[in-house]
Amino acid sequence: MADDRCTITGDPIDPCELIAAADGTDGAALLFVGIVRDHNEGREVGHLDYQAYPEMAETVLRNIVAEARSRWETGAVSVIHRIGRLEIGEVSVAIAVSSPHRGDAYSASRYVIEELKKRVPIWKREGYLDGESEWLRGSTPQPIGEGS
Amino acid sequence: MADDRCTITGDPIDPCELIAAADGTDGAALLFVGIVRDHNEGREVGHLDYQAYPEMAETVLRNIVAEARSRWETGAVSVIHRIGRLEIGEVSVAIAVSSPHRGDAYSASRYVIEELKKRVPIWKREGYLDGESEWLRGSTPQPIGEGS
Amino acid sequence: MQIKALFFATYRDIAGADELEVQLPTGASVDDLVASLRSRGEGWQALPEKPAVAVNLTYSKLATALSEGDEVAFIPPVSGG
Amino acid sequence: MQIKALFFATYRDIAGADELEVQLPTGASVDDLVASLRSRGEGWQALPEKPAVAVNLTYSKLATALSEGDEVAFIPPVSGG
Repeated sequence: MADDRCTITGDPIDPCELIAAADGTDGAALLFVGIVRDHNEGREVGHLDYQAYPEMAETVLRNIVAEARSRWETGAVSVIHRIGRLEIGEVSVAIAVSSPHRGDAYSASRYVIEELKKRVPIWKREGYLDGESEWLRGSTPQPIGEGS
Repeated sequence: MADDRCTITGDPIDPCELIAAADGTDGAALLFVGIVRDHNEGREVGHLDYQAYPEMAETVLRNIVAEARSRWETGAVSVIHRIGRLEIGEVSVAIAVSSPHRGDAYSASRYVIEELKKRVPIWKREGYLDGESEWLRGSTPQPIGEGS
Repeated sequence: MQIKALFFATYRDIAGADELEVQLPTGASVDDLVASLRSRGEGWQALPEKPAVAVNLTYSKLATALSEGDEVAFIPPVSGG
Repeated sequence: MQIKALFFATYRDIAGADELEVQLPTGASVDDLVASLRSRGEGWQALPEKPAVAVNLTYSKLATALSEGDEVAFIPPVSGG
């Protein structure tokens, strides 16, 4: 089993650090990077505030990575999600997957980001340029799938 | 039209350099990295030699990127492929795609690597640990799709 | 028994606190905890009758029976990524 | 007319050179170029009768008519990535 890493952090994310984990065993590495956008649903965004339930977020991330591993052949999988205040252009999330097979790397990477958005207890409040701010309406997690 | 880049190079590739092109307009960036593996089809590989028809390879890469753009919404797309002698663990190819929509980033990235392997005039000779070397049997490109 | 209730994002705004210690009769379920909180007053009606919850870091059904010291997190719709 | 033929990978091994200048009658096609090369001797039989080719950087059919100065690249199965 490769050296997985699932982290919630208040520090800036360096996505390059994640890709460096790839080695000569796997032929493909895929890095997904989520970046704070300057707009959403027609409103101009000035910054974001992310809040998490950190202990649970890391646990759910580890579950998601384990599920991805059981479906596809992967080497190391690393997921980092930032919390706190983020400015436009900053990295909110980075997911690195290496694999002997590029198809598996794409599938596993996509699975992790989709499930992360559905299930990981993290919340985003958009701060708009007009001074207002609002928690985003997101996905309601279901008990099924978390083993209860 | 974003600032695309399609390059064949004899120099080592720094994949991080590519991902830095993403900005606050696009919410997702995806970086695919191909890495020289230490084995293939049951044989232990010591190094690879890549040869290209460079002018044409860059032209075909630009066609592929244009096709990806016409199918999916993408920001900047960068593709770098290395030629010459590569050791185990070195990066042979890197593809960076940014997009407002992560689904488009995954689809466009996958399209570029699959078409690259089918159509770009680059050849790989594996040098085995037993001292032998062999050009890999690859894909035969078809005139259709290149506009002739 | 004593239960620790955690609140995040919009639910934190409703609760006016990150966490609350709540006394419940032995054998109470998450449903009972929700009812107990919603009965605290006007503002608490904004907490859904059937919110997503995690008991001790795991998403759980509202029928889940609670034990002394359990940590119940109220999870508004998530929006990470 | 004079045509520049380029060879890569396994085809370079067959040709024994990166490129060759080939004289062909006006109006000759890529097919004629292939036939002309294959008639050069024993070793050239290893060049397929219907190889993939690119004329002036574009993958082209074997029936393509050539013009003075055209660059015809013989493209063995590719294996980039």
